[in-house]
Amino acid sequence: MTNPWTDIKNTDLVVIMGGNAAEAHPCGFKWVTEAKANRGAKLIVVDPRFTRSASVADYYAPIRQGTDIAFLLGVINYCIANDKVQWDYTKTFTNASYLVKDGFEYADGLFSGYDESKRDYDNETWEYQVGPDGYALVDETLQHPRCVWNLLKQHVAQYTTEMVERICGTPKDKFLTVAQMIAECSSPTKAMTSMYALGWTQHSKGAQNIRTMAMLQLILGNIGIRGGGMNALRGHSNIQGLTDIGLLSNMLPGYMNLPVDSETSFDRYMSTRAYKPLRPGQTSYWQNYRKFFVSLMKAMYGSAATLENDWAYDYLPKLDVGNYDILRAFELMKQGKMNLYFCQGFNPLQAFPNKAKLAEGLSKLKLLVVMDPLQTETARFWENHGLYNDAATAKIKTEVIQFPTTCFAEDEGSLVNSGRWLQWHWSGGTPPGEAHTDAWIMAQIFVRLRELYRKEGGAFPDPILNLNWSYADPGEPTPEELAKEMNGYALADVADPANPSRKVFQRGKQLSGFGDYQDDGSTAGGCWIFAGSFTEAGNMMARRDNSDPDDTGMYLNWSFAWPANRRILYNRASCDLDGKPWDPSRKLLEWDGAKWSGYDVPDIAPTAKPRDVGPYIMNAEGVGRLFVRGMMRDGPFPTHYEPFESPILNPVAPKIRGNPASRVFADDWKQFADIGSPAFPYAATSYRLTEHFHYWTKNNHVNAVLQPESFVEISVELAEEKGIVKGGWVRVWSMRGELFAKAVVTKRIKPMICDGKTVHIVGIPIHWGFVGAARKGFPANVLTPFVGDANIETPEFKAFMVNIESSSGPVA
Amino acid sequence: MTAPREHGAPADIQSGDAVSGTHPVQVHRYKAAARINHWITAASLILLAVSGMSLFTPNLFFLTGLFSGGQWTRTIHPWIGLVLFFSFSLLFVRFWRANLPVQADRTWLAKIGDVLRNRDDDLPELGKYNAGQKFVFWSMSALILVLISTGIVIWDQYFSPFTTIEVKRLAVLAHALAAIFAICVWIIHVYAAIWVKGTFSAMTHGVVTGGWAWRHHRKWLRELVVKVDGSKAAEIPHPHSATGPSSSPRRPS
Amino acid sequence: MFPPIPNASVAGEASRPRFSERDLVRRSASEVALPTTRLTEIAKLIDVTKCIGCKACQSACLEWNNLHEDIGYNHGVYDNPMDLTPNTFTLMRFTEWDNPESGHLEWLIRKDGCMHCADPGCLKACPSPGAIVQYSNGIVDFFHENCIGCGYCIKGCPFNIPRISKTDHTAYKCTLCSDRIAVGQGPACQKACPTQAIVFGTKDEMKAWAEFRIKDLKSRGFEHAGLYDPPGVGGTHVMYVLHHADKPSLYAGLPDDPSISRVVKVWKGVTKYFGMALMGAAALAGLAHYAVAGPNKVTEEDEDSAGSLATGRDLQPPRGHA
Amino acid sequence: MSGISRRDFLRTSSAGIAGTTLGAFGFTEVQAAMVAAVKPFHLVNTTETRNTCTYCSVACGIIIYSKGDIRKGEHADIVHIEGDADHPTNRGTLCPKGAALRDIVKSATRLTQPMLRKPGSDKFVPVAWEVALDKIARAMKDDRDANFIAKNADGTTVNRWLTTGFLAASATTNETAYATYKVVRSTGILAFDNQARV
Repeated sequence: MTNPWTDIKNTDLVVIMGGNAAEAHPCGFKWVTEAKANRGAKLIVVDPRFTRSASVADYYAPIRQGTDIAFLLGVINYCIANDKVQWDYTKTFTNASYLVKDGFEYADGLFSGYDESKRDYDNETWEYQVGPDGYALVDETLQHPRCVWNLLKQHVAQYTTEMVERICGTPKDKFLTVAQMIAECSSPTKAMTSMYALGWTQHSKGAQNIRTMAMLQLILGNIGIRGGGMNALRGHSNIQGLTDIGLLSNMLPGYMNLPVDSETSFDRYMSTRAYKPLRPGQTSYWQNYRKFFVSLMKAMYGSAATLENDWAYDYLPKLDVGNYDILRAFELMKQGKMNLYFCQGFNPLQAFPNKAKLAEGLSKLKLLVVMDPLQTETARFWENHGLYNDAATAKIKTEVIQFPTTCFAEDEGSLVNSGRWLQWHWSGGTPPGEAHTDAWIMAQIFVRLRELYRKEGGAFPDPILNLNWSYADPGEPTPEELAKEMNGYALADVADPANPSRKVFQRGKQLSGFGDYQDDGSTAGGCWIFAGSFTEAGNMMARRDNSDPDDTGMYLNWSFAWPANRRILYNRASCDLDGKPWDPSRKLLEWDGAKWSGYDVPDIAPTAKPRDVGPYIMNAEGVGRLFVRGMMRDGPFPTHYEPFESPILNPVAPKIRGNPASRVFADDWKQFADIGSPAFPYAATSYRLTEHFHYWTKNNHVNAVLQPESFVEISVELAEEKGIVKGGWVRVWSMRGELFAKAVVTKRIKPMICDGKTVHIVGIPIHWGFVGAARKGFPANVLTPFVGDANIETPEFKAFMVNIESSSGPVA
Repeated sequence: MTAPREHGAPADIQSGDAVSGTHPVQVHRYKAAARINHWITAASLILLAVSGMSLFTPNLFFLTGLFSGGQWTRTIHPWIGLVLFFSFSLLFVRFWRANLPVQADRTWLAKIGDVLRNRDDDLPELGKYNAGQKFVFWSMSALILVLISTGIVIWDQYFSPFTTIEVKRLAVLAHALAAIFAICVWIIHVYAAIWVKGTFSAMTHGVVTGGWAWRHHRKWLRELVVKVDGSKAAEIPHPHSATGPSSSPRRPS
Repeated sequence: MFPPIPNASVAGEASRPRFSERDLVRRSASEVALPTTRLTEIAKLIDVTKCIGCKACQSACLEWNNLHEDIGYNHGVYDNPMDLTPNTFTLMRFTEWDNPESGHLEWLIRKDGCMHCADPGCLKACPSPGAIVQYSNGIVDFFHENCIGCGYCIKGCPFNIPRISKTDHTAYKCTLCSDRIAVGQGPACQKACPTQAIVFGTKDEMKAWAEFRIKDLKSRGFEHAGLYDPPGVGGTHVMYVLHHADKPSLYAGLPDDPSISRVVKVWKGVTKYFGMALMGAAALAGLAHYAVAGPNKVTEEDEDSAGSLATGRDLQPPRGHA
Repeated sequence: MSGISRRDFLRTSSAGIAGTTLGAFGFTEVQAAMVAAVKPFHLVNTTETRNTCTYCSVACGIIIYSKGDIRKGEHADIVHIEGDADHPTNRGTLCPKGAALRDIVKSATRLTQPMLRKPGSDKFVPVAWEVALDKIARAMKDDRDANFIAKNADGTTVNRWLTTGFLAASATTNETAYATYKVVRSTGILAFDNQARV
């Protein structure tokens, strides 16, 4: 989230699209009801189903899953056509005026530079025109035919109301009502917030779904302001934190990334990370990359990371492919190329697509290690549960070790919420039986492994032997030790560059913020964006002062928010070019002639003059990007692609199937239903219910009572067509598997007309499995396709094709 | 239960009804089985009245103490109800013929004033039962039918799913009213037995004196005597015979 | 937002119940001495228009009251369990309604449970002294040690709320978390409610809050929005804000104009007196008659006549044949 | 952070957001002897601990009530979990999952001892921590030594290990995540992922 949960109360319009906040985030949704009750705010829900969010919405519009980009580009088109643009914001705070290279073009669903054999682009032309001074060329008048604004206009022109209806199945009048309500927020005094979640991410073009709304929010001037923003409602209590700390195949902590094979040396690696400003006088914060990187390597490898060995650059593994995400990992498993696998509080057999393929992969492992507070299907993938899990137990040679871990109530530390708040919590209960914390388990494994390498030597032992593990008890680092290390600390006395006699800080002291980070090895810091969370002043994450001057919803003294305790990202954009708030009634910051001050921590240097520095300092341009250059694999502009399994051909690019830049493994192609296949005529989508959390709460008796048994949701029309009765059993099957469930026949789902064809929706909640308190059932992933988003490989759980029939139920 | 009678025998003579002895005459009115049946019915009716009334009005809730508390009272009341129902059903089968109304009942009712004033002289000769007794018999039959059916409806422990709350409300009201009337009828029944001397022995020993029969049920007595004269000797109970009919009386000492 | 009630204190002193038997205004099948000072009337306000049907209230109720509900089945709807039970004091009821005026589908979700009537039908019907009580703050509570499980409360309730447990054979329903309210907390369901569709306070505060909500709803085109505080039962201490207050029954059969059934009133009222009177009269009539007319005795003549009839000597013709 | 200082804080801050007048309630004071009627408040004399809901990323503040104080080294048995009214985001509210947190902590399917499933076996058997941990370390070393890629075909140093993968939790603390990160990265594992996408 760019904004905190509590800020949603400041909005005028909430758009819930690609999510279902009322059901998935009820307590955060409270702030939507507050905005409605106190500001007269409106709520729009756009979803294939009339959800619980829709039940309290002012307006609901149906949409076929997987067509959000068409819908939103349609809205952008509407705003441009009707002059509903926050012009000052768009001209000064976005790259609308930037000129794009002449080679760049879009035609028939493809951008320039596509290579079908690689399913990838050569994005060399997706760049700005750069002048002799090395700065990007711009045309403030927006007249130049190659300026981003005109290219965008041209790009969205085809997404007319008719085209939107044809693709999305959203009736024209409903789309127009939504477009009008959104367009109103182009006024500087009107704010709109976007609340989304997996409904946008779990598509083969998930990242572009979100980008499209971000673009819309930019031209409406809604980023950086109170009541605005792009609010990703993260699904798990600390998934934000794990992403921040870079527990991903291609990441380093703080959104730095791992080197790739071509980056043969540290200098080569840094050469692509100079982040020189693209406009005169602009701040480009990533210019500090080296400081963050060196400090990380000092935290990781201590004295073993030196200037001489490029700060142990070679200790880092290099990537030969984009990333080793979950899909690739299980593909490798299936190919028998994976021997050991660890699942820490994770249930992939339920959570990843195509259960049959997952089970096959797990069966080829030598050793599977599961650490979890609860029983999981993954740990028991070898157990035969008839139809529910028809494993050939005796044939499965995988050895499985299952460790009991503590849960939230029994451990101490910090979690990062959607609003980037790092909240510390304390242990309130004694762990059951022999359960241990995950940190203890990891430490125990590490000290044993290190000991083996110390004794026996072996393949490149250096990073293991030299890993900085200087904890009081190497067998169990304390949360405090680890938190302090992530914050960063001084390895040497550091003098103030301005006045060398004055020490900025002393050896061994905690750093006060990432501004203190050095690139000469004098500071160590495990996660630069967390700098400031645990300073000499103490544990900032443990702060619990809920005072909120003037009820802005910022709560600056409650816990700590990264970066730098900032509550709203890009908050400088809440003011006009001269530093005055766009909406005085919603003041966040203000330039008082000498400095920025207000209710939040400024996103730029407190003394940076308004007209000198743009608000988007993490971009070399200093502005928001309507045109994203080469930074996304599937194009600098979003464009509509059908899901890989779809009821119709792509109306805007009939030749293109799915996302042309998505990676698809050979065997998985064979398991896709053909476009419009009569064998799989119904458009399915999977989702969560408010009574359950993923595959955890089926272990909870109370939640099992509230939603005891698996079901699928279909329209009254489809039920009649297929002779399915409310509460009766149905069988649902796809190219990859089948499930049995009860039928919830509802008016809340209605068939839609897409490209002249009636499309029926089948809704499939994901929560059931073969362990736990709830009734045995099938997880949705027995059906889902094994393909991910072109940029980050998020599986396409939200749009696939199935067939359905009335059934007598599972005969196990 | 009535024994097969030869063709044309009066309806109000039941198996075991017989005259024995000469002076004093003894008339066998109820044989043991009928008496046991009656007393089971009587006992359950009394228990039901007590437990029922304890739940009917707070002033009598203390009576639940007799059944070791409200929970137990609530639990056993319906079971006793079943006992009453089946036990009374037997009585019904025994007595319904003898309680069929006849012409004389009208005359008797017309002279109800004399009855109450104990002026029996010019009342019609009656069969085994007078109209009053018949009223008790038939009203009890009807009320018990109402009580059992409404009782089942409000027996939540087993039958709550089968009726709506509205029906249950009507049932509980009907049950209460029927119970009230049943208790009144019972009072009349008991009082009559106290008022009309010589009645109790009918239900204690099964025997009434000839005089009692002569006074209150002369027609019935005559029928019995006629039966004695005009039928097989075997049926004449002999006061001195050791092997008389099952209901052979003890001689008053 | 209606400001949250501060976290509870766990210190022994602070958490001593602040009302008790002394504050009873009604006690089933018995009389109570009315308290000299009455407690502030409290109420729970359920704003159906803010409710997202998440069942947090159900969950919190089960947790706080340590209730163990059975795991059921899916019956083709979101409701679960399908009805209130001795362990489910509160239940979300879902209704899909096509609004003929707007042409829009509306998903009406109502939290069902005890309404804590000012004139409680359950208490009126209860035969067991002290099994059901009403405090002067409006809470209607069941005392299980006094409950005999007769189910009269079910017949008395205009909202069909109480349920009899098959295990201990006593009646159960929402207590309004009297144990929490007694220490200045709100009920568990209200504390949990994510959108604060459930708020709790004095009845006056709740009515004022409802007004504030109804204004907002009318501004959004729900011209029939209103407060559900049915006078037929003297008002309730659980009230609803409805978008369609003109049609309460839309919300899974919420009674349009609830009151204690006339049948129950007759049963618990006139019948009781009439019955006792009638029975008494019957007994008295007997006594009186005995006193006046005296016993009806069998005379010696009767015996002789019987004797001669039996021996056939007496040939006196049957009376009436003469 | 001791329960006491949190209590003090709760008082002060909750004073800031005075809610219904119910706190005062105009209740008649009653003798302890008279209170038999109302069920006793079952959180009396429990230990409170501030924590955060383990489910979604709204990160609702919760208070864990336990018999026994773990900070005093006592055995702490969790009796109840409820929303923290002082938390800016949830204001004491919880969703149907959060409201039932106690039952996930106490779930019948909670794991309490290390288990091992042998190849081809149809059951888990208990195993000692020491044994299991040694087994894992050994398996890791053998696999890493056998399959570690120090240089790629072009002779570039790549130092990667592709035959072992690690999935990190989504509900562990940052501190656990960081410890995990250090261990996994130092081995050269690339198939390293978290639950961000699912």
